[in-house]
This record gives sequence, C-alpha cells and structure tokens, in this order.
Amino acid sequence: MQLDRPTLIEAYRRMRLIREFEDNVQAQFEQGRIPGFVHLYAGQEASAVGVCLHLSDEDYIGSTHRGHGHCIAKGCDVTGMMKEIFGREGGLCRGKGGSMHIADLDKGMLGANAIVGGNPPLVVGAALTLKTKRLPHVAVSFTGDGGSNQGTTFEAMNLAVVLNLPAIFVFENNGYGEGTGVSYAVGADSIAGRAAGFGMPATAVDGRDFFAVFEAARDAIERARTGGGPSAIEVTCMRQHGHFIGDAQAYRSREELERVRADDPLRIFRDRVTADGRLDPGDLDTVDTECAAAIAEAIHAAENAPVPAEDELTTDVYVSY
Amino acid sequence: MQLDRPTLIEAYRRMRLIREFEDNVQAQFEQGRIPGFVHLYAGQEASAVGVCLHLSDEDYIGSTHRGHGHCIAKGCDVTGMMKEIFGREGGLCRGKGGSMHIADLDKGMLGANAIVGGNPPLVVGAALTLKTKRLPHVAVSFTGDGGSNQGTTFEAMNLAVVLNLPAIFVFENNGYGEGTGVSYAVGADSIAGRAAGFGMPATAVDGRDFFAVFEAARDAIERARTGGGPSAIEVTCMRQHGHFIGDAQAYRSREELERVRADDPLRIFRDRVTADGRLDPGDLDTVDTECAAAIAEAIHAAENAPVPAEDELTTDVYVSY
Amino acid sequence: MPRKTYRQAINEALDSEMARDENVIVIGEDVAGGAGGSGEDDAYGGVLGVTKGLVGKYGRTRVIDTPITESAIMGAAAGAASTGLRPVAELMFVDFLGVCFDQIFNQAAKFRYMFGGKARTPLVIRSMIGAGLSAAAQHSQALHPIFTHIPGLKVVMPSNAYDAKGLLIQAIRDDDPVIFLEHKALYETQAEVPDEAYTIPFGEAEFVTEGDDVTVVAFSAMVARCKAAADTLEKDGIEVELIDPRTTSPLDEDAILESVERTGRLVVVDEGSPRCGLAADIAALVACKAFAHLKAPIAMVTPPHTPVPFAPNLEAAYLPSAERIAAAVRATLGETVPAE
Amino acid sequence: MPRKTYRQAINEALDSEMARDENVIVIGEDVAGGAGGSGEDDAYGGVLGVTKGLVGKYGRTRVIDTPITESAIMGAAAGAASTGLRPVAELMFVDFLGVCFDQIFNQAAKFRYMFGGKARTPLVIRSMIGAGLSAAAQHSQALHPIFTHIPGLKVVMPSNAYDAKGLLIQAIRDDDPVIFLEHKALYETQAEVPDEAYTIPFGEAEFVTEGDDVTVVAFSAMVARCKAAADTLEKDGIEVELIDPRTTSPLDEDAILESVERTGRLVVVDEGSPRCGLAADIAALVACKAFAHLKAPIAMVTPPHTPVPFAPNLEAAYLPSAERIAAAVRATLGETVPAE
Ligand SMILES: Cc1ncc(C[n+]2csc(CCOP(=O)(O)OP(=O)(O)O)c2C)c(N)n1
Ligand SMILES: Cc1ncc(C[n+]2csc(CCOP(=O)(O)OP(=O)(O)O)c2C)c(N)n1
Ligand SMILES: [Mg+2]
Ligand SMILES: [Mg+2]
Repeated sequence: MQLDRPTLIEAYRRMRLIREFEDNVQAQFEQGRIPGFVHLYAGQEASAVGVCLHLSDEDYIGSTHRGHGHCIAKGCDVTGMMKEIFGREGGLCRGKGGSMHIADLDKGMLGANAIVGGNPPLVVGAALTLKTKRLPHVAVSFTGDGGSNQGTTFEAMNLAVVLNLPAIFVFENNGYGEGTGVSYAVGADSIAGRAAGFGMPATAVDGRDFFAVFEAARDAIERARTGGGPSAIEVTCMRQHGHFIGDAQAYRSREELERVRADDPLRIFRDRVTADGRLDPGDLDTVDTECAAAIAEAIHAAENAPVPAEDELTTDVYVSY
Repeated sequence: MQLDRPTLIEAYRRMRLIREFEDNVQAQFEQGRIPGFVHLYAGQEASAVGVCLHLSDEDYIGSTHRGHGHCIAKGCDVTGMMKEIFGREGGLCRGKGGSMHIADLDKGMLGANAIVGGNPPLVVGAALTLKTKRLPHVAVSFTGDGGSNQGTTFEAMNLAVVLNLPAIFVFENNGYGEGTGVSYAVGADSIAGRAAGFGMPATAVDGRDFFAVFEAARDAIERARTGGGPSAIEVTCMRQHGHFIGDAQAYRSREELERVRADDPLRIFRDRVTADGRLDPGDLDTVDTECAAAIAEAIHAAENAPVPAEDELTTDVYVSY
Repeated sequence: MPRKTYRQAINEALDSEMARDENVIVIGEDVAGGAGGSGEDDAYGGVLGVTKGLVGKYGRTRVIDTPITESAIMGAAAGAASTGLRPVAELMFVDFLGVCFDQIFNQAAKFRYMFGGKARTPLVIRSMIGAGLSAAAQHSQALHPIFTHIPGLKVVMPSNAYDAKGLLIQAIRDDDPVIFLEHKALYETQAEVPDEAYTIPFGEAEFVTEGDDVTVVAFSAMVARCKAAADTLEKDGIEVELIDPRTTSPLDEDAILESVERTGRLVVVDEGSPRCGLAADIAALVACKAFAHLKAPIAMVTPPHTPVPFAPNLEAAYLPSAERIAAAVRATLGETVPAE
Repeated sequence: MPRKTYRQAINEALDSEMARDENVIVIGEDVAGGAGGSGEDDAYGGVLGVTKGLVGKYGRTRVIDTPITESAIMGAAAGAASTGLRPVAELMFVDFLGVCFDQIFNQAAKFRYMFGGKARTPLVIRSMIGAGLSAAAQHSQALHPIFTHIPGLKVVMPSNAYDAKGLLIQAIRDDDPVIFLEHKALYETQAEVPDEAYTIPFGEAEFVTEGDDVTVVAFSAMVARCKAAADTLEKDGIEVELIDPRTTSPLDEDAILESVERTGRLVVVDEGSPRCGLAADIAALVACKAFAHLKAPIAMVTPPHTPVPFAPNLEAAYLPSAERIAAAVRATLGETVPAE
C-alpha cells in the first residue's frame, strides 16, 4: 500500500511523540515527580497509531491502564495529558483522574481504564450510539492479551456480533499481563482465533510493523463503517519496559529484553521508509526534534502548573445533586 | 455401543423419574401448592441422564435454575427434593433453598443455581480440588444456551484449559434463554464451535438421542479422568414447557410446539430399545409404574411435611459467628 | 384521575419519554422477547411485562433484546450514555448486580469525577428488588444500600404507582446515572396516575402521614407496611409521621431532621440487610445531626442478618411486618411492647 | 520479639498454614508470577510481594497463577472450598470486586444457608484496600461496607502486623468465607510479631488506648490516625478510648457499647464512603442500644461522598486526618473546634 508523504510523516510523528512522552514520563517518575502507578506504552506505538490514523474525532476509542499511547494517537493534547499525570490544574481531567483515567471525550477518547476488561463493554456502547444514530463512525476497543481473558471482554465481543455494531476489538498482545505470559494465560491457540470463534472476522498482525497494523485496521474499520459489523485484530507487540514503572521484570530473560530493544517499531519504520526512499532521514530527524520540544514544553508546563484547588475534591461528582 | 440391560433400564428409569417428577411439580404448582419460580426440565432428560450415568457420588455436577433433572440424574432423593420445592422441613435444603437452590453435596450435586452463568466457575473449583488431590473424578457444569453467553462461563472455560482441569462443560441448547432464541443470542455459528476456540475438544450432539449424549459424555469424561483436561459438549434439546411454569410461550410457533411433543427423548429411547429387542415394552412399563409410585409418594410426603420451624430463619448463616 | 398499576405507570413513563426523545432507548434481556424465536415478537415485554408494547411502537433499534450478558448490557448502556444516547437498561433482578457491578460503580458512576467534569452519563438502570414472592436467596434481595454507598449514583425507590411514573421520567431526563429500583411485590398495586408526563424531583420526601409522636422513615414496599402500622397505632391515639424519602441518594435529610426535631423519636424501617444498611444510614444521620432533639433510642426494623429464605413462612418472618413496626413505635414511646 | 512488617506477617501466616495443612492453596493473578514467561519463576509473589517465596516451597500446584479472570478465580476458590480445599484467593485490589462479586456474595456467602446448613466454604479472599498512594478512583477504594452488608461473609480489617498474622491464620482455619482486607498503606508498617503461629478470634476488639472521655472506633489504616489524634488530645488532658474492633463482621458490639456507656461520647472514624458505610453502621448501633448513655451527638469522620481523587493534595483532603479526628473529638466534648 502506498501512503503519501504527509501520512507517513504524521504516522511517524505520532509514534515519536508517544515515545518521547513515555521516555520523559519515566524519567520524571523516577525522580519522584509523578504520583501513582504508571504503565508505559513504549514499544507498542505502531499499534495505537496504525489504528488511530484511520480515525477522526467522531470515532471513539476505549483504552486501558496503559493508555498514554492511545491518547496521543487519538490526538489528545500532550500538555493536558502531562498536567494530568502530574496531578495538576489544567490536566485533561483537572488532575482528578491521573495516568490511569486520562480521557478526552471531545477527541473521542473515552478514557484509559484501570479495570482490565473495563473498556470493551463501553466501546460496544459507543458503537451502539453510532449505529442507533446511523452515523458512519466506528468505536475501537484496545485491550491487552491479559484483558482478552476477562469475561467482560468476551461478552462485549458477543454482543457486538449480535447487534452487528461498528466495533473493532484490538488485542495488543505484548506477551504479558503483568508477570504472566500469554502462552500460559490464554488457553486458546491464539487470541485472534478465539475471537473468530465468536463469529467475527479476526486477523493477527505483527505489531512491530506499522504498515501491517495500518492495513489490518483499515480493513476492519472500513467494514465497520459500511455496516459489516465488528472485527478483531490481534497485534503482537513488545512492551519495552516493565509492567509499571519500577517493575524489575524478573519474569523476562535477558535475551528477550535484548530482542525487545532490537525490535523497536520506530526504528523499523524509519529503516523501511528511508530505505525505499519514501522519506529522508532528515525529515524524520526534524520530527524527532519537534516532538522532543513539544514534550519538554509539556513537562515544563506540568511542573509549573498549580495543584487543584481543594474545593475540587467535591465538585463534579454529579451534574446536579 | 452396546449397553447392558441393567444400564438401559437405569437410563430409562432416571429419565422417566425426571419426567414424572416434572409433570407432578407442574400440576402441583398450577394448583397453587408450590411457591416461587419453577423451571421444568421435561424434554431434556437425555442430557442429564446421558451424562450423569457415567458419574458416581465422588464426581461433581453444577446446575442451573432448571435443575431438577440434574439432581435426579445425579441420584438425589426425590422425596427430599419435593419437600424442598414445597418449602418444607426435611427438604434437601431444609426448605430454605427451594427449586432454584436444590443441592446435595453428599451426592456430588453442588446445587441448582439461580444466577445464569453462576455454576461454571464453581465447577472449575471442584475440578481444581480433584486435580489438587489427584483424585480420578470429574466435575461437570450444565449450562444453557443462554448461559453460554455469560462472561463467567467464558472465564471458566479458559481457566479450565489453562489449569488443564477435569471439567466438562455441557451446554444444553434448548433453543431459548427465556423468550430469546439461540440464533439471535449466540453470535457464533455454534456454541460448540465457540468453545473449541477456547482450546478444548468440543462436540455437538443431538440431545433427543440418549445414546448420542451418552457416548459424547463418555469420551469427555474419560479424557478428563485420565488427565486429558476439559471438554465441551453442546447438547441440542427441546424444552417441552415454557421457560417457567406459567410462561405463555408466545415466542414459539405452534409448529415448533408440536415438534417438541413429537421429539420426546423418552419416546425415542423407548422406540429404539424395543425396536431392536434390547428391552421389552413391559420392562419399561414396569419402570413407568415404579416411577409414578415414587413420585406420588414424594408428593404425599411433601404435602404432609411441616413447614420449617421459625427459628430456622437465623440458623446456618455461618458455621460459627 | 385514572387508577393504574405500578407496572402500567412505569410503562407509561418509558413510553412518554421514548416518544419525546428519540435518544431514549431500552436495552436488556427480553425487554421485547421473541428475538430469534419462531413465534411472536414482544412475546415478553420484560420478564414481568413492564416494557410490553414498546417494541411495537419504537422498533427493535430502540427496544433492544440482548443475550444474557449483564456486564455487556450495563457497559453498553454506560458507553452509549456517554456518547449521546439516554439508555434505560434493565437489570432484570437486582440480585444480578454481581455479574455487572464494575460497569455500574467503577465506570458509569465515576466517569464524571475521574474525567474532571467532562462526562455526562444520562443512564437509567431499572431493576427489580425485594422479597415476598418466595423467589429465594438469589432473586429476593434489596441491595439498595450498595448502590447508595457509591458516590456518583442516584438511587430511586418508588413506593407507589404515582411516584413511579414521575420519578422514572425524572430519572430519564436526569444527566447522571440513576438506579431505579422497582419492588416486585408492588407491580399490581394501584394509584391515581395522570395520563400526561410529570416529574418528581429527586431528594424530596413525601409525608405519607403527618403526626407529632414518632417519625417513621421507610422506602418502597416498606411504606405500605408502615402505613398499616400507623393506621393501627392511630386507633390508640399514636400519631405517626411517616416519611417516604423516595430517593436514597440524594436523600432529603432536611425532611427527616425537621420531623425528628418535632417528634423526638425515630423508627427507621428498611427491607435491606441490616449491616451498613439504609436504616443504619438514616439512624446515624439523626444521631449526629438531631441528637439534641431525641427523646428515646432510635429503633431500626429490618430483616435479620441472613440471606432471604425460600419457605414462605420463613420469608414472612424475614420481612419487617406491620406488627413489628408498630411494636417498635410503641417501644420508642416507652410503651410495653405487646408482641415480639 | 522480632519486628516484622505487615507484609511479612501476612506472608508468614500463609506460609505457616500451607505448611500445616496441605489443603490450603493460594490462587490469584501473579501470586507467583512468571508463568509462561522467559525469565524467573516467583517473579512477582503478588503484585506487592506479599506471597513471595511460597511457590518455591509449595510448588505451582498449590500456588496457582491465573489469567486475569476474577470471576473464575473467586468461583474456582468457592467451588474448591466447598469440595475440600481451603483456598486463599487473592483479589488484587478490592476495587475489582465489580467483575466477580456474584461468586462472592450470591454463591460463597449463601451456600450454607441456601443448602440448609450442608455446605462448608472455608474460603479466604485476601484483597487490598485503601487510598493514600495516588492510585486514583479505581484502585483506592475501601468497600468494606459492601462486604459487611452481606450475610454469610466475615470481614477482617487488620490495622497492624501483629493482628494481620493472627487474624489471617484464624481466617484460614475458619470454616466460613472470610474477606481479609489488607490496607495498601500499611505493608511497610512494623510491629512485634512472633515467629510461631497464633490466632486472634474474630469479633474481639482491641483497646488501643483506654480513656473515659470519648470512645473512638476505627479500623485498619484509620487506627493509626486516631492514635495520633489521641496522642495530641492527651496532651490537653483528653482521654480517648480508642477501639479497633478488627473485624467488621462479626462486630464486637459489646466492647463498643460498654465503652460508650462509660464515656457517653462516640466518634466513629472510617475510610469508607459515608452513605450506608461502616461509620454509620456503628453510629446507628450506639444510637439504638446505648442511647441513654450518650451525652453528645455522635460524630462520624469519613471521606466525602465522592470518588477518590488522583491529585495528591486532593487525596490528602479526602482522607480523614488526625486533625479532623481530633477536631471531631473536641466538638463532641463541646469544645470549640480549632480548625475545619
Ligand atoms: C479487573 C482487573 N484485574 C486485575 C488488574 C491488575 N492489572 C492491571 S494491568 C494488568 C495486566 C494487564 O495485562 P494486559 O491486558 O496484557 O495489558 P498490558 O499491561 O500488557 O498492556 C493487571 C493484572 C486490574 N487493573 N483490573
Ligand atoms: C445473571 C442472570 N441473568 C438473568 C437471569 C434470568 N434468567 C433466568 S433463566 C434465564 C434464561 C436462561 O437461558 P438458558 O441458559 O438457555 O437456560 P434454559 O432456561 O433454557 O434452561 C434468564 C435470562 C438470571 N437468573 N441470572
Ligand atoms: Mg499484555
Ligand atoms: Mg436455553
């Protein structure tokens, strides 16, 4: 498939922005400047971006505890995100949600979700809205290999098939749910195969390869937009870091950790588009610089933002009460 | 497969006892003598008996709201059951459970269950006990077509595969969950096919045919007993009555209701074993008479049993408190 | 005014709001019935017939039968609510909350707060509560204290047909997640119910009887039992002020406190289990905020700390009876308690 | 006596009971860790290291890692408990109860009653509660009132390492389903903990401090905050009787009532949400059963009726602080409240 230059640049830009964001979040966290639990998306960028590049603000996504990448791929403002992760005023959720609950409904980003298996039913609901209102949009659920075993996820798949909804289930198989390997936790041969058993088209793609994800997502999204119902995509990818920042990762061998670094989807993308001359290394370097600047600015803004006013504690529990 | 005469008689006896039980429960209910909600098993006898004939008291089963048949097939005392359904002293649960909670742990009957999808995880637990204690027994979950869509059921299947447990998932597909047809509610092509996607052997059998169920169950149980792990069996059968006693069944066509009567598994069994001379009609008539007498006695005992003493209200909440 | 049943009142509320706003949908198990069957559509209209007729008027795109899949139902309703629909989801029996509670209490209830005020989740979850039909331990619970405990949820417990209609219309027009609890023993009860739409605001108690001797607070099916007790007591000259707050969250604290300030005595009657229950909640409110006015110990009349038994005689003993309520009122007044 | 952390105390309790009884198993997500991975076994030992080392001693047949599948975990544990094992199942964060509550409250909790006394379900569910680590709305809840509400469950909330060990051993030997709630902010706290096994009976309160002026009741992490408040108040001559009932169900009602009979004043401090919460439960108990002895309004100190916020400053304001507790005590004594 031939992608035009602006699209390629945009793809790279979003992936790089995610990586830059996560690298900086990690550094800030390790300096003790970010509270709570943080799960980094680094290594999985091709998944979020390969899918979300097909989406507009009118399309919905639902995410997980590992949600920064999905947010950025869907167009959320990195400064608002960073302020949120720091727990500051001006954060996307006014500092009340944090890393595990970043959401931006205006961008069609229905929220990170700290409950594994929490988002698939919600995404089915968004798809139900779209179908009921006859809108030509789609709703995408991002779920992990671990989350693929949760009952809520299975139910969501069945209901999406029954109601023939424009929903896409993206299973980011990064090999682990916390410290438990997918080969242990998924009794089936593959997540895609199990999803196919629910009565929807399902494919498995190499998530280190942006283009593979992009194409699989295009087909599934196109099908959903045109009334063809739900699909599943298993995206095999690699988590570059631990489950959360601070995880010693004793459950991974040294060899595996080396392979993770080597199989970096950003490097693979860069090599590919520069090798065949579609982009110059210089174009990409420019993107790198821009992204670094954007994130540096976001960090700066977050550091300097005030904490929420104390009366925020009791606001926004209800619309009215 | 050649079953010996005593086994054939026993199979028929249990099926007939279930039918007789249910016919009488219906009559008593309609006379206003049984409180609560009651779901009849008539029409599905070949499923419970085809499976449970392979089991001893050391094997476990978990059941549903439609549990009378499973109880009887597993050897529960019909008088204790009837007293329970009447809400009387001496009932299997001292009158505190009723039709939807009949249990007899001594018989390996872990309980009817009023939560659809409630029993599969519990049955996985019983199978875990068996595996942990290295006992050569099995645990069978009976679930309906409706219950096959519940998240708890999916989770139970996956966990049974992951832990390689001696669990068998029997899906009694009687075409409906309440008033909703299986073709609507199950997005997959078949329940068995979806179960196979979870990574276990799965077959579909005609549940009007006792012998078909018996053979499929034998294979699955044998596999489980010898460390081969879980299996699923989809048993297609027909509910002779409404979802609960009193259901007008407007969702079923007249033709379908006629077919249900025609496809009676007891009649099919009788025809088959008498046609090929394995049993005499007279043998079966004797069983009919004996079962009718046993149930009449059970009804008589239940009618005449006292209601529970009022202090039973607060006993047996805890072992100690 | 025409007399209608509680069931009819609820059906009318749904009908009127579906007619008024095409974003209102109904979703649940057998809310129509007959999907995928060989017979008629709308064969159920809800397991107890409450949604009967809606599918004929609004079609299957707005009256949506589902598989048995409560997590997906509640999640889909919550997700649809946050993206522009106003779903009325049915949890057939409240006892089933255990298979779908996450989508209610961690998702729908918390969206607005977690997302810093950006989310609106105009979701109504209708569910059936209560004992009295020998439906046993897994089909007879009340569980309203669990919903009441959760910040972000509103909880409605109508005690009669008139309130049911007005409160349900209010719930559907409300922009927050609302748990609407229908008592299964009330469906056949009747009241005067206007044909037109009307709303009853949340957090406004109804004074069922007025009186200066004792304040009695009750919800849902317990209101009628308290009324029966009050009628008996009245014959002995005891004037009960019977308050039906109608919603547990928000709760009309002022109505309760002002009444107790006048009567100095409180009996709270509730069908929920006693520990961390609604009776305790209201008793604690008064013990903290109207202590100075109390002339006698507060009394709570609830079931015992046990599951709901099946046998009808045990179930009858389980539920607070008019007799037990009257006895508690008398005890509060320092009279010798006749029974118990 | 050796000083040990709360985490270590819990680990020792598990270890000693697994050594003692081969029917005791541990099951949950990453209770060992590393299954199906390319690296080491026992890589986690529980997400916060509480079960570390057990798999090395007892093997994967007794320390069972599972997929992310809480309903199946709780159900399997309940089913195993009713067929002869004594499972200790881990619900990593109590906030996850929404995806598995049915197996706990409709199944395990009700077996014995529904089955007329025939079932025994020696199940322990260990779970992590509480705020304070900026884990936000879905990983910081307490939710113990929900478990306490359910007949058939026992609920344990240890406030220190010593109690944690003795109560967990008791829980494992107990024949009923026990919810054992560990506060995530307490894992690093230390106390003197004997190496050998010992049990602490359920329903027996600990008197943390004795005093005649005000009774303060608190559980789990709130006990230390109350102790801090009591220490401050003592300097002003206010003698607080601080009671840690340790289990919410059964509850040592006598200890609380007898204390209030002496002090005439009650402050209940709890980390759970306020509506139908544990503070209300205890306040109501006293308002009903020790009313005559009360000299002042009961005071409850709890978080507000909101989800748990993420931002550390908001989370700090959310939780009852020693200052708020001390102020409540002073208010109960009729003193002018300095802050708030
Ligand atoms: C219901 C629930 N169970 C458990 C957890 C704890 N938990 C958080 S993330 C996680 C692993 C998720 O694995 P996976 O779905 O593969 O996503 P990944 O972390 O690999 O992105 C677990 C077990 C949770 N948050 N929610
Ligand atoms: C969790 C839950 N949801 C819904 C119900 C209500 N209900 C009881 S039986 C039933 C239908 C079950 O259908 P199926 O599993 O096919 O069993 P069948 O009745 O056909 O034997 C439903 C919806 C329930 N008891 N539990
Ligand atoms: Mg993963
Ligand atoms: Mg069925």
